[in-house]
This record gives sequence, structure tokens and C-alpha cells, in this order.
Amino acid sequence: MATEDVALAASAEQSILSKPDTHHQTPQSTIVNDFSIQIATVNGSGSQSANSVLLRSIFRMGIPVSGKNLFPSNIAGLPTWYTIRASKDGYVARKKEIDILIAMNPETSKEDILSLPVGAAAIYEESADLKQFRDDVACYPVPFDKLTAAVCPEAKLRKLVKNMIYVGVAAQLLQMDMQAVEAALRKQFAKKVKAADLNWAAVQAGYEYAAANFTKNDPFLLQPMNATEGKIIIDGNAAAALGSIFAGCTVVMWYPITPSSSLVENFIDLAKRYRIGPDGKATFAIVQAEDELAAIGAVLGAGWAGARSMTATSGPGISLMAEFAGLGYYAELPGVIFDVQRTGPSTGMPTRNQQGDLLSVAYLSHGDTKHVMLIPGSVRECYEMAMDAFDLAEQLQTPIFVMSDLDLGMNNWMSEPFAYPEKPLNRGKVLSAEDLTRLGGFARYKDVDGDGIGYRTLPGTDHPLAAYFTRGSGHNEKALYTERPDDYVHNMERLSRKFETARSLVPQPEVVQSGKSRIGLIAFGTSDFATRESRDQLLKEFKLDTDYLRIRAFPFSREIHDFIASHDRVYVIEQNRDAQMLSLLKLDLDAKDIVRLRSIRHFNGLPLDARTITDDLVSQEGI
Amino acid sequence: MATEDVALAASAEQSILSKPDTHHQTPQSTIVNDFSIQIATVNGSGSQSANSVLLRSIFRMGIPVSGKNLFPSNIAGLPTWYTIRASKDGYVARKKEIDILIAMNPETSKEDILSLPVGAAAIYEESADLKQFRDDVACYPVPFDKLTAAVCPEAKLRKLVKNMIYVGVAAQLLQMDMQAVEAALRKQFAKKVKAADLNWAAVQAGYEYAAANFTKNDPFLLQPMNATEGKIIIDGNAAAALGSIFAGCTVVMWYPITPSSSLVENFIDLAKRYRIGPDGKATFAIVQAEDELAAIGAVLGAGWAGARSMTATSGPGISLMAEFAGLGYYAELPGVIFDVQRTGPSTGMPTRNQQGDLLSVAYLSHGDTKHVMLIPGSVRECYEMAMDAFDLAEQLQTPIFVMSDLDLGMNNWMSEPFAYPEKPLNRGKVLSAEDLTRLGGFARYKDVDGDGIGYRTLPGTDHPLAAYFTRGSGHNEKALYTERPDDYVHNMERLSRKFETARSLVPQPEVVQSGKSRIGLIAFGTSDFATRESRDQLLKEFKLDTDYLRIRAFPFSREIHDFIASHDRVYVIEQNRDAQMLSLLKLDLDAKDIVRLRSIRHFNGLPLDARTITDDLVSQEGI
Amino acid sequence: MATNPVPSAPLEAPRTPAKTNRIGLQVLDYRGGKTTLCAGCGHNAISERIIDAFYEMGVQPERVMKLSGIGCSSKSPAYFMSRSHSFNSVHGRMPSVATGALLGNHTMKALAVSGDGDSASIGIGQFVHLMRRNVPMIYIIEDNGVYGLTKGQFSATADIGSKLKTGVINDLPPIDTCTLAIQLGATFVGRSFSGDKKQLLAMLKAAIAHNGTVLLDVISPCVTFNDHEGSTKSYKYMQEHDEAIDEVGFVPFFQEIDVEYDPGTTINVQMHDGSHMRLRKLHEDFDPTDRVASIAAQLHAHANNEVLTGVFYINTQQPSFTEMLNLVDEPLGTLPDDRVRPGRAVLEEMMQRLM
Amino acid sequence: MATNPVPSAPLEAPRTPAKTNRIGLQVLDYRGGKTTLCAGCGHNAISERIIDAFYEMGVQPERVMKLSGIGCSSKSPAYFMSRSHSFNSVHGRMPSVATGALLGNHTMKALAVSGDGDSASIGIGQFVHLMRRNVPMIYIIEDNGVYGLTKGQFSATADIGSKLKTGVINDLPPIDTCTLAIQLGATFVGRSFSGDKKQLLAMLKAAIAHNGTVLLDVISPCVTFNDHEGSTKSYKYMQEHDEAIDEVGFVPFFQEIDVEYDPGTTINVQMHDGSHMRLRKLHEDFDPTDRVASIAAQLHAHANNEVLTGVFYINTQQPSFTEMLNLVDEPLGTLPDDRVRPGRAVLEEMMQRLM
Ligand SMILES: Cc1ncc(C[n+]2csc(CCOP(=O)(O)OP(=O)(O)O)c2C)c(N)n1
Ligand SMILES: Cc1ncc(C[n+]2csc(CCOP(=O)(O)OP(=O)(O)O)c2C)c(N)n1
Ligand code: SF4
Ligand code: SF4
Ligand SMILES: [Mg+2]
Ligand SMILES: [Mg+2]
Repeated sequence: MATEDVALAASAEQSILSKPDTHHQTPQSTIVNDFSIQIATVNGSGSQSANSVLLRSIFRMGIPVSGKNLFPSNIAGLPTWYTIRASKDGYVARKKEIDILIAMNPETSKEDILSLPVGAAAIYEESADLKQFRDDVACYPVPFDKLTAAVCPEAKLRKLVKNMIYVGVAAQLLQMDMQAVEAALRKQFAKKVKAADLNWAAVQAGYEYAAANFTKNDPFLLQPMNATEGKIIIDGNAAAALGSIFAGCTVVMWYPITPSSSLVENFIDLAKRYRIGPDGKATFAIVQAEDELAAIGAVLGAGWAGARSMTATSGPGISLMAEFAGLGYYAELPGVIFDVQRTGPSTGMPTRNQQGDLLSVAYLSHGDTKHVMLIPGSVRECYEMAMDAFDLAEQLQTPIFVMSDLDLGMNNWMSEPFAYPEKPLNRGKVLSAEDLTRLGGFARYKDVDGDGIGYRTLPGTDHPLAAYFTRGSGHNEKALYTERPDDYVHNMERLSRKFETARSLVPQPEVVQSGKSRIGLIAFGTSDFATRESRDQLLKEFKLDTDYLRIRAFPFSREIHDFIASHDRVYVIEQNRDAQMLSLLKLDLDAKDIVRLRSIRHFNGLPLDARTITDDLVSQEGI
Repeated sequence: MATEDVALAASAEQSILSKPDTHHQTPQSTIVNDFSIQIATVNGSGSQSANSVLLRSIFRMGIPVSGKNLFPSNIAGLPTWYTIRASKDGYVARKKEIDILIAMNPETSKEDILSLPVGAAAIYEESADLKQFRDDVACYPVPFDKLTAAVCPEAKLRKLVKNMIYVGVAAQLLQMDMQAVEAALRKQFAKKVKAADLNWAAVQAGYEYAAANFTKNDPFLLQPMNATEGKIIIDGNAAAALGSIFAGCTVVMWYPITPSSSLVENFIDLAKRYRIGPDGKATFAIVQAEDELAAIGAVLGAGWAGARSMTATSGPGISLMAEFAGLGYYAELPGVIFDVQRTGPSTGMPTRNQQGDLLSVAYLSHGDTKHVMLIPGSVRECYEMAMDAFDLAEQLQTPIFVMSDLDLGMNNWMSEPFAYPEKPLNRGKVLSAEDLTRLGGFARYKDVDGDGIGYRTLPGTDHPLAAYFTRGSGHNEKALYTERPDDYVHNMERLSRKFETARSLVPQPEVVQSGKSRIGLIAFGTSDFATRESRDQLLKEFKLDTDYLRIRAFPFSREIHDFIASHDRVYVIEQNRDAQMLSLLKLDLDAKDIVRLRSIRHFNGLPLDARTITDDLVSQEGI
Repeated sequence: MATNPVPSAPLEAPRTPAKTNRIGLQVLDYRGGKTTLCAGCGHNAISERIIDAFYEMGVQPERVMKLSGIGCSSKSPAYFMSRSHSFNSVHGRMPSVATGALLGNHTMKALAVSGDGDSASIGIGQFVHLMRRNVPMIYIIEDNGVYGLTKGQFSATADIGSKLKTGVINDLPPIDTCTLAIQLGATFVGRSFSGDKKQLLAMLKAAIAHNGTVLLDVISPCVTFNDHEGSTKSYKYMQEHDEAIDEVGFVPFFQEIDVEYDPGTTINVQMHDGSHMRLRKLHEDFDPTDRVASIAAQLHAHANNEVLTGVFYINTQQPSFTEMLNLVDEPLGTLPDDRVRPGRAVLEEMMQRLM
Repeated sequence: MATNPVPSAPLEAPRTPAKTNRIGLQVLDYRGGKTTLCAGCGHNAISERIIDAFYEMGVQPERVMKLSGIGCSSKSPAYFMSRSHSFNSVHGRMPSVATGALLGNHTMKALAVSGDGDSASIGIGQFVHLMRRNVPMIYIIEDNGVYGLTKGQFSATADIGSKLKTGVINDLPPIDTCTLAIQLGATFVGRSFSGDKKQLLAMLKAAIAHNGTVLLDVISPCVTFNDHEGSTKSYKYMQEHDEAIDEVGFVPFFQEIDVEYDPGTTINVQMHDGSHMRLRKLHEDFDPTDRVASIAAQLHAHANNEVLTGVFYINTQQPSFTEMLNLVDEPLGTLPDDRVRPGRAVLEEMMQRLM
């Protein structure tokens, strides 16, 4: 093919969600607080504020809600979809079916409406005349431009304000609490009163237009509940940044990459706000590196010098960090690396989700290397595990990888508020000048305590015996250069021992339910949300009770082995092609337990949904 | 510890082989053609020539022989050991026990002699007086400097010539054929007649001194055989270079790293000799890159443009290639990467051996990547698999990794002469301008033949439909950019299919013996030599018959599965800490076969020896 | 062997015979896919000029390889010359891919597009070594001082004092890729501005005629993240600070040399393919064939906050990298078996030696 | 908590009271392990000068971090100043490790040793960005034009026409790390020769007194692979082509300034710590505080096949990277919990915002 066929390319992107859906909506009179809204738009059009107001209004109505942004890997002008799910039962995974479409992108609107299940609703620009394509969908055409022009005299602002019209239309159709909407809107525009007023006028215009012109003929309603009281909304990257701040992280070296950049950008904001003294001096250093090799090099250098240091990256950055990761393992240097995973391999789909770096991170670098991974499964865990990661890096004297992903990192999630850390920072085994005087010296890599972890000193320790020589080449207990076979084996076996120690220090798995069923599920990270929902589907629809364990770290603790051993079949649910978590389990398990493992994989770049799990499991079980 | 304690550091390196050996030599009258000689020296002292003459003299006597250089990771002045093993049975693995020591390094000589088994022999500088340390070893003190001075008037040359004295001494004590020695020496100094004469005089001086002064009181003798006729001696790197030349490799981009540099350096010599036309123009381009990222980048760029391209590296280089390796996998670019493995992790022990990069290469790069590895087990296979690799890279349109190691790559091995390739180069599925006219175009990533492999065109193909767009981001069958979930899944599943195709295209395993025993052995690469010898030990010493399969490539072919399935216990023998090959097998096998696997690992950096395997297996079997 | 034909995009039937270039192709034949960059992005203007230059020079699109790294800029090869093979590689490492591709087929014209982040931040290592080798290719940096694709962080070409929309001010000195390139060994180096159609087109045409590394740093404003007040890479800033060091004229080899020029003020450079580049000096004492003077001019301009544009350095004598390698005339990649696999006798001889 | 004491190496008991420096340490206290480099290697001579310089300046060894990459040169930190913490990292990426280490503890003096391969070949990317940042450290390139440790291949500082023992001739232009460093932002740049004890010692002492990136390119012949006829990095070649641009004198802050100097021919530079560097000009028109002139001098010298040595550029005004970051006075790495973990109220406030 000789030309980048524009039509083809465009449609390839347009119809991202175009597969006609097979799960039909059974018609009912009303469906309250249990449906999804999708806003189809183009990126760069400024719909984020409107979507956020919609999301937060539902939240303020006390209804559990979640939002997902499905955006293209460019800056402006391409199709983008924002999905809001309201769920009285608190389900926050992606829902496959779209119940309400707000079609703002003329380029995709035909495909968008075609993808709706029967009985859905669609709000769209009048002139697009989408009704022609579907008579089984409730249609609400809106003259957006006319309404916008009426409330917004300044032509330049109309593109942005237009989005608020659909908030008003939706609010009317869904019978939303307009006080909640206004409150959400005013908070959104906090200090910009004029902007708030203008946008509020647009919401009202939409509301009034809908009230005057539409007869509701869809079942979807929002009714106040009391399920979000005291809860917060935050994305995983912001949560991890917050955790890093409270972990006392002082050195950050990073290179921008989607979807990890906002983690560091949040850290920068927080550090500037909370970590600068009255004299203007900072207790942190944040440096934009020239690339990821430099970023991890600096993180390890800082860790060596005694600082709590971190970087954040995604797949391509992880690959570039391979050589240094091996140095970190072998020379035993602390450091925290957040891997906010996206769809690989290579550049892959930078704005799509995946849990695809597990195998490569676990064995990142040549030779016999192994790395500790923490796997947050919620925004709260992004916060908590950030703190764990810094503690563990210094306790274990090794790089710690925190395996988040795009879905968790860049989307908004409800959560219990985060708790203030009760324990002091655990700085690991560090000897002071006084210690050295008392002990008369030390041997850096000696396994004094039987846990495989030696004692270290920091540069600058004021004692003639404090210094030691750090190297990625062969070294003995005293950190001296060696090529002796027995020194080498001795050291490598200690490192294995240290890795065993890690099993009990890392966050232990969450056993959601065990001992009731012969079938176990294992999930982790963002596969958790859909897995929980699927369990309910299985119970409700198939009377199938399942036990469930959520992995929170690698290396695996004994509890994981026990869970697997005590079930006949264990489904490992994950978002990658090659069953990477199952692979890691397989490597860790005895054959008698391996037979129990089954795989459920989802890897098309969209966040995992419950139905995919349920269908796959049911078919594997032959139900 | 505050100072790099010189004494400690030195002794750490000195006593590299100092562990007293537990396998005693049972005293016998004579031991013919079955022992090892170790020359302990310092690097940079020019002993290579002498050692090579010794090795080649034995070879010329028709006696199977192998040589191993155990050298430090520096340029001059540190202890080095060269080991020659003569074995009438053709064993070429490292032998743990040293039978004859030639102690030329005063710094290590005490430890060297202490490490000998009872009944061994030692040749050493008179003044070192090593006899004081061992009365159970045959001692042959030689006044090296005096003898050297007598034959070599030029003081500057004495350091080099001195080494030839021990050749003479050894020749006399072992009753070597002096004609063979002279022939080996004269070939060694081929065009330098004066040097040859001088060195030959030194050999004779040593010979005569020994004849005049020593009474032989050790059992070791060399007697002519007829087992090396028509054989060649070559190292694996030279063999791989030769294979690359005959594979028609045209583009080489490399970055020096031990132990891979000599592969490319050999290629340079060969290319200059055989691939420059009468007009002085070259059919090759060899470029020293700035680093390994650039090396693999150029290899993939050249492969994309249609050239057979390669690079050679070792562990740290492999790590640096991670990002590009993923691009090669996902954008489907041919290229050959020789990984001459050394001891990791990190810088590790650059001049020690290991089979430690299997796991990291198999999954090199983030995301769902997998790579094809060929694993040569002999110098002949270095030659043959180099050719296979270039064919497979173009057939499979993917990077091919050839997993050699330091032991194979840098040591001299006997071999049958190499055969001229009978098949033409297999350039894979490439469409010409004529094809395009006939077909009316093509879709780069379409699985036309059901083997997962698409058709490609090369830049410069003179047809308006020839061009396509290569990228590491999401692409559909037509190589157009896409973020569509189904396009992505479709493509990734095809890549999996291609990997399945690779199973049957890669070199199939060598089944040395199957069906006789309930116990199977699996080895690969340089673990093969010791495994073969160990099987004989097991049979002779323990009456234990074993079946044996040697893996030659990843992904694994069915034959490997079958072999494992048909044995009760299968020992996977390898040279790394983490049982990396066993891990890859585990990931590929059903649980019912995994139970059969046992692990024998050796990872101290020295080449694997048979006794280590035998001891480990016997103990695991509880014999 | 069967493949699935893909219909080529139907070309509009022109009413009047379409304008064609010297090889009979229309400008349409140099077009690419529809851009997905922001409206107004400088990169789009550069794509247009590339189309014009290759069309006007009458280069067969099939004889061109397009190479790029990662970034908005690096995406742009998808938006011009679809009939050329293209390779969008990884971030910052395009130079090695380009080098390899050219070794595989040194008969092709290579056109590389990179960004300032791609080249000066992550990619400066490969950039330096490519320049050193004088690999024959056109290397365009679409320079906006920021990382567009990751939403506007500073790159290493950002000037001291330049301000982001967020208010963050850059306090590190910029890397001047032109000065570096001249110093390191590139043989055709210049800077232009995406908004200066005439200059850019002339420079691109001359670049096509050159044999060696051509480095063109093209200031290309990022309208989304770096086109505001306080930015030194905005349209406005360029309009105010752009200082042409010479006026670039170009007479292609297939055109009669009819334009008069004054040898006192204008330097006439005969290019590899017989074309002529005419550089009318706008700065006194400036000599684009003098490496040292050229570098000094850059350094002085920096000190004066001027953004020099034009051709800074040209050397048509230095052999290119592939010439230095003394390769056979045909592409290495497609030499037949018998030219790359030595005969039986060679192996025999080798085996004898090793016995 | 128990650790195993390692006996410190017994120091020879001196017969007469040993000579000590201003902080009461003997030269022995600055020694390292026994070298494993080749006898005669230039790198060993540089280690000796480093020992002398730190001893004479009376720097507490515990306050020094030694950093290096991979290569013979990068091994050398094991052979001096064993009482300093040391980090031998990976090939070509020491600059990032050093940057991180200094961010972790910016109160330390950092001394980095690299090779020409380590810095100019694989490492040029990190080198460029380190210079740009003016990270406060001494960066020594032990420059022999080859990769010693991998047995003598050319590095990127090899000169055009330089010949290997094997007869191979280098045909790529060298990367001049000094010119690059000046251009990119380093604030103290010079070249010396391992064989010139006096010059090297003076420059090292001045380097210790400087606050900012000091780049010293020290020609350091590789006796094993690059010291023969035809090499441009041999002892002989240096003896013949070494051309000092200035004579470097140094008066440490703790010493009375008694030496007279002629302000007409000598530039007196007051260093950060109060020391004084005296540069007596040996080349006319040369001004080591003028960036542009300094670069031009280098470029001209290259053209004339001279190897300039001496201090090329000095700027004591530019704040260093850690100063620009405006860090608290204490090392970041060892701040107590309450200075790096905000209080409960902050979390409360954050949670409120997010509700
Ligand atoms: C290894 C790696 N790190 C980070 C990224 C994320 N990334 C994509 S484009 C880009 C910067 C592009 O900047 P520039 O080259 O200036 O191009 P522009 O978008 O400004 O045209 C970055 C950091 C990546 N793709 N790969
Ligand atoms: C990633 C990587 N590639 C290659 C090597 C092999 N290597 C070790 S030292 C060296 C070159 C050293 O040259 P230079 O920095 O000039 O130091 P010198 O030995 O000359 O002092 C190379 C290529 C390595 N250690 N790591
Ligand atoms: S973000 Fe900036 S660089 Fe990227 S396309 Fe938009 S304007 Fe161009
Ligand atoms: S090889 Fe060269 S650089 Fe290395 S130690 Fe020897 S002389 Fe020095
Ligand atoms: Mg940019
Ligand atoms: Mg060097």
C-alpha cells in the first residue's frame, strides 16, 4: 500500500468502540444509579471540565461513580471518549455497555450511536441527525451552537462553554440534583468566579432546553444516595505523588512519558507547596533528566548517598533502565521506580492500558537478577505503597518497582481518605560514625543478621573506616574487588537469601474470600475492580461462588502458595497477552500446584470489564 | 573498612583456585594422554604463544586436547591460568583437578601448589622453592632466568622467550614428540623465522635441562594417537565470524565488550581478506558504534533496508539493547545479535563464564515480547548457527539472538572441519516490483500464509505501491497507525502465531540418547561437554545409564516436550544461579511434565566440569 | 505466494492536465496522510515545504527513505511522501537506525525528521556521533523548545529565561545543535523557521543536492504549549528575533544558470549533483565555508540574543561516511548470493590453516 | 545489630614525625589500593597527582565521593583515597550517578574519573547534559584515545590520522571534550598531560577550589595499546605537540598571598573558597574568562595540530546546579523525618480538597 490512506486511518480510529455490543439491555421502567455515560469528543476541545463536573455532581449526590478517559496518542483533534459509570453497588470497573451517549464528535458520531445497545439514550448535536441510524435508542438532539451562542457572547470561549450545555441536558434527563451540580461546578472553577458564572449559565441553558423540548423515553435516573460521604476522588498518579511526599522522598529525576508524567508533575506541585521552608529553601531536588538511563542513574546515585529517591516511567523507559537496574540489584542500591504501565511492546499504544511489564521488570537486566515489585490495586494503595516502596528500598537496599498502570494512574477514582502514616520512616541498616567506633569497622556485604541484608554507611560519615567501594563488578563481603569463584557464589547466594527475606516484608496479598469454594480467582492491580464485579455476576447469574486473592507484590508470599494449593482451579486474571503473572506464579510454584492454574487474559488496551472475565470463566468451566 | 586493603585484595585474586581439591588421584604407574596441565602466570607476560605451542603439539601428536584461558579483567600484571587438557577419550570440558602445574607466577605459586591433588607434578622457578609446601607432589624446579639468558642475548626479549623454556621442560617430562613440538612452534611463528629459531632454542634448552637434571617421578605421559587427524582448532568467536561471512552478512555495527569483541575482530579480518573486490570496493560495512543502543539500532535499520546485519555483545550490551529489541519484535525487523555471555549481573566478572542471559534475552523489552534464541554447543555450531541465524532473521522477520559464551567464544576447541553451506541464502518473504505489479499491492502485516509471517518490501523497490510505514506504535495489517482494540489484538495474536512457527524452523534439539533410561539429562551450549563426560562417569562409577537431549534453540520444539514427558526425572544442567533454562522450560510445559524437572546449576564463573554434575546428580538421586 | 492487494487511494481526475515535475510526477505524488498534529503547528508547515522541495527537485519518491524518532515532529513523516518507505523508530535513537538503513542501501536519499527533545535531550549522544560520521542524509530538527507530545515540558534547546505557560522558567543553557553539528563534522548546517517559506524551501532543495550530513534546525512553534508571551520559540519571538545571516538561493542542476550574482557579496557553491547554491551574505565577515568563523558567528549571536538563520556552514569536499567505507556501487542489502558468500575454495583454505 | 570489624591496614610507624597537611593528615591517608593497571600507564600518574592535590589542599578524605564509569581509567579510584566513598558504576553513565549522588548530599566534594571511551563514545549524551547543568564536581577524563580495557580500539577522541598498532588509521574527527564543555556550560575547563606533574597538580588544586563543573581532559598515554609511533596520544607525541596556553599557578586560601604577579600578563582568579588561581598568558589575545575566545582558540589549535594545555576557561560567577536548586544547607539524604514528612494537618487539608 503506497499511501497512508486517510479515510482508512481515520476510520480505524473512529470506530474504536464500534463493535456492536451483544449484551442487550433488558427494557425496564427505570434504571436508577446503575448505568454508564459516554461523552464522545475530540481531544483538545476542553471537555475535561464538563466531564469532571458531571462526575463530581454524581459523587455529590452520594452515588458511587468512576470516570475513565479514553484518549488518543496525540495532542489535539482526534477522537476521545470519556466514560462515567454510576453504580449504586459501587462497581468501578469499565462497563462494556454504554447506556447514555453524548455524541460531540461529528467524525465518530455515526459509529458511536451504532455501538449502543438497544434501549440506550443518545444526546447529540441536532444537525447530526443520528436518529436516522437507530430507532431503538432514545434520541435527544440539541442545538448546541445556538444555545452556546445565547449564553456566551465571546466567540472565542464558545468552544469550551459548549461542553457545559450537555452537562445541563444530562442533568435534566437524569433528574440530577442541581444543587449538587452547581456545587461541583463552582468547586471546579474555584477561584475563577466569572468563568464559573458563565459555565453555570450554559448548564442551565442545557437544562432548560431539555426540560422544554424532551420527553424522557429512556429508563436512566440518578437519585441521591449516601454512599460517598467522606470519600475523596483522586487519580493514582496524584495519590502516588502524595505518598512519595509523605515518604520523605527528597530526590526525583525523571523523563516525561505518558502515562507516568503526571505522577512527577503532581509531586512537583506538592513539594513546592509543602516542602519549601520559610527561607525559601527546598528539602527536595527534582530534575528533568535527558532520558531514562540518566533518571535511574541519578536515582541510584542519590540512594547510594543516602537519599530517598525516585523516578516514574512507563514501558520504554523501563527497557532503557535495564542496565542500571542490574547494577542496583547487584551493588544493592535503594531507589524507587514507578512503572505506570501502558500498552506495549515498543511504543505500542501509549494511551491505552496494560499490565504488560511484569515479566520484564521481574528479571530486568542481564545475568541472574530479580526485582521486587509492589502492585497497587487502588488509589489508596498508590499512596500507601509509595510509602512502602521507600521503606523497602532502604530496608532491602535494592531498587523497588511500583507497578501501576494507565487506568489506575490517570483516571479518577473514589476512595476512603488516606490515613496519615503512623510509623516513622524505616531507613534500613545504616551505620553511623559512632557505630563504627563502637564496632571498629564493618564489612559492607556480610550477612550479619542472616537475612541477606548487609549494613551500609553513607558518604560523608565522619569516620576513617566508613568508606567502602561500591561496584557492579565482583566483590567480596568487604566490598573488595574479587574474581574468586567462592566469593562470587557466596555473594550471589546471599542475594537470593535477601530476595527470600523480601517475601515476608512486601505487602501481603489481600484474601477477599477463601475456603468456601473450590474455585479461586487471582487478580492484581486494576484487574481487581472487574474481578470483584465478575464474582458477583458469577454468583448471581450462575450461582457460582468463588474465592478471591489479590496479589500485592512480588516475590510472592506463602499465603499465595497456600491459596492456590487449597483450590482445585485458580483463574489468574490479567491484562496482557502472555499471562505474565501466571508465568511468575508458575516459576514460583511446585508442579502439583501449577496444574491448578488457569488463565484469563484481556489485552486490547481498554480497561478490563467484568463481563469479559465472567464469559471467559464460564466458558472455561463449561457452565 | 576504610582502605582497599592491598594484601587482602591481592590474596583474593591469587587464590582463585586455591580450594584444596577433594578428588584424589589414585596413584598408578603411568597415566597416558589423560591429564591436565595448568600454566599459572600473569597476563601481559606473553605466555600465550608458549601455551599455544604446547596445546598444538599435543594436537599434532594426535591426542584430543583442549585449552582454557582463565584470565583477569585487566590488561597486564594479574594472575592468569591457562589449562590444557589432554584426553584420550576426547573429553574437552574443564577438569577440576590439575595434574601438572607450571607455576610461573611467584605471587600465586604457593596457593597454586597447595591446590594440587596428591601425586600431581609441579614445574616451577627454582628459587621459589615450592617443595617446602608439598612433599606429595613431584617437584621439578627450573632456573628459568639462567636458562633464558643463555639462549637469548637480547634482554628485552627474555620475558617472552622464558615461557618457551617450560614448553621444553614439559615436553621432556611428558615424553612428547619433539618433531610435533617443533612443527607447532614453526607454524605459530609462521613468517617470523628469527623468532621461531630463538624460541625453538629456548624449548630445547628447557628440554635438555630437564633431561639432564630430573628423574621423572610422576605418572603422566603423552603418547602419539590418531584421534586428531583432519581436525581443526578454532575458538567459537572465530567460528561465528566465519559463519557470518558465509552467511553473506553485509552490515556490522558493534561496540567492543569482552568476551564478544574478537567475534567482530575476526569478521573484520575475514571480510577484508575475502569480501573486497579487485577494484578495492567492499561488499560489507563495519562500523564501530558509540554504544550498544546505536549498534542494535543500526542493525535493525540495516535489516529493514534489506541487509543481513549483525552485532556482537555481552550482558551489559544486551541490557542496553532492550528498547530496540522490543521494536525489532513488534515492527518485525530482521537482525542477528550474538550474545557471548559472561558472568553477571551488572559488570559482574567480565572474564568469567556464565549462561546467565537466557531469561532476560527471551523476554528482552517491556510489554509482551519474546525472542528467538539459538544456542550453539560447539565451535562448529557457532559457524553453522551463525548461518542459521541470518536465514531465520529474514525468514521470521525478527531479531535472532545467538547465545554463545566466553568459554565457547574465547577458548580453543578441536572440531571436524566446517562444511560449505549447500543451500542458498534464505532471504524470506520479500516482494519485488514485479510481484507488486502482479498482485496490485500488498498488506505488510497480513497473515497470508497462516504462519504469522507477512510479506515485506525493501526501500528502493521501484513501484508506487511498494512503500509501507514501519513503526513501533499500533499498526494494522496495512501498516497504518491504529489504536483500535481489535487491530491490536489481531496483530499481537499473529505475532504469537509467528513465534509458534519458529518452533519448527529453529535448530532442533540433539537427542544423544533416548528411551533407555528413566533419567534424562538436558543441557545446552558449553554445559554439553561436561554433561557428556558426566554421563560416562555415571555409567562407569555408578552403573547409571542416562538419556540425554541437548537444547539448541528457543522456542522449544515438540521433541523437547516429548523427551521430558518420556522420562521420570529430567535434570536440567546449566551455568547460572537461577535455573534460567529450567525456568523457560517450566513456562512452556504442562504441569504434569514440570514435576519431572530437576536442576543442576553451576555458577561460580569457571567452566562447568563433569565431576560437579556427577556429584550433584548422584546426591539428588540419593545414590 | 499470495498477498492481498490494497486499493491505492483514488486520485482526483484533474480537469486540466496536471502540473508535473521533471520526472512527470504531480505534487499529489509527494503528499502523505492527513496530519493529526494540532492546527497551526509549525511541523505541518515544514511537511509542506518538504513536499514542495522534493516535488520541485523531481526526486523519485521511491528513492527516498524517511526516518524519525518519537514526538509530534517524528510523527510527521506519515504526513508527507507516502510513496517513500518510512521508519518511525524509538525516542532519540533515530540516528543509528538511519545509519544502519543507509549502510543497507547507500543508494537511497535519506530524510530524517526529529524533534528538539528527540535530538537534543534523549538523543544527543547519537546525534553527536552521526554528525561526526557525516552520514549522507538530511536531518531536520523541528525545534519548538518543548516536548510537544508529552505536553510541553522544556527540552534541551529551550533558551535560558524562556517561560512555560505554567510560569516555570528555564534556567539551563540551550544546546545549540547547529554549532555542535559544525564542530563535530556535519558538512551542511543551517537554521530556518517554519514560517519562512522561501528560505526553508531553498535550504531544503540545496539539502537534497548535498552529499553528506545536512543538519537543518528549523524553529517550529508548538502552538499548544510554547507559542505564548515569554516563549523564545513562538511565532512572535521568531518574527522579532530572526536574523538571516545569508540569503539562500538555489539553482538546481537541471535548470539553466541564468541568475546573475555579485561574487563580492555572494558565494556560489557548486553542489554534489551539479546544482548551485547561492549565499548572499547579509553579515559582514561571514564565510560559510570557514568552520571556525561560522562557529564564532553562532556564539556571538547567542550572546546578542539573535536567532541566526540561513546556511551557516557548507563543505562539499569532505567525503561522506558511505564514501569513506568504499562500498560497492550497488546496495549491500540486495547483492546476490555469489557476491556476499565466498566460494568453496575459501572455506577449504581456512580449514587448512586451522589444522 | 552486630557487624564484623575489618582491621584497618596497619600503617607503618614512621621514625621521624610524619609530614602532615593542614588538617593533620599524612599523605598516606590519601593513598588507595595497589594499582592493577599496566606499569607506565598514564592513569597511574594522574592518581598520584590526585593524591598530592587533595593532601596539599588538606581536604578531609571522608568529605569526598569518588565516581567513575567503566574502563582502565574508571578503575583508578580504587587506587587512591581509600578513605573516600567510591562508586564505580556502569559504562558511560557515571554523570547521572554523580548528579544523583550530589543531590543526595550536596555538601560533599565529588571527584569523577572517566575515560575517553567512557565519556566521549558511549557517554557523550550524559556528558553533554552534565556540563549543561554545571553540576559542582571535578570531572577528569583520562584520555588515551583508545579503549584500554577492551584492548585498544579507537575511541571518539582519537585524532584523524592516528594509527593503531594493527595499522588501522582513524578517519573520523575527534570529539574535543574541552570545547564541548565550555560551549555547553561547564565553568572550569582545561587540558593537561599525565606527564606534566607541575601543571596537572596546579590545575587539580584549583579544581578543588572551584564550585561548578570542572572538566579536565588529561592526556594519559596507554602504554600497552597507544604509545607507539603514529599515535597522537603517545608520550612522545605529547612531548612534541603539547602547547601550554597559560601557566597555571595556585595559591590556596590557607596560604598567604605573597607571590607577586604582573597584571599585564597574568590573570588572577579568585576562587570560590578564597584561593587564587594565577594564569600567566602564554598566548597573545587569550582570555580564559571569555567563552567565545576560548572556544576559538581551541578550534584554531586543532587546525594547527597543536595540543593546547592549561586552563582554557574559568567562570566563578555562574551559580552551580545545586545552588540553582536552592537546597537546604544540610544533605537531603539525612534530613530527619520531620523535615521531609509534612504533618497531619497537611494530609487533612489535601483530603478535604479532594472531597
Ligand atoms: C524512551 C521514551 N521516553 C519517553 C517517551 C515519551 N515521549 C514521547 S515524545 C517525547 C518528547 C518529544 O519531544 P520533541 O522531540 O521535542 O518532539 P515534539 O513533540 O516537540 O515535536 C517524549 C518524552 C518515549 N516515547 N520514549
Ligand atoms: C555497556 C558496556 N559496553 C561495553 C563495555 C566494555 N568496555 C569496558 S571498558 C570499555 C572502554 C573503556 O575505554 P576508556 O573509557 O577510554 O577507558 P580506558 O580503558 O582507555 O582507560 C569498554 C568498551 C562495558 N563494560 N559496558
Ligand atoms: S502539541 Fe505542539 S508540537 Fe505537538 S502537534 Fe500540537 S502544536 Fe505541534
Ligand atoms: S591497557 Fe592502557 S589504559 Fe589500560 S592500564 Fe594498560 S596502559 Fe593503562
Ligand atoms: Mg519539541
Ligand atoms: Mg581510553
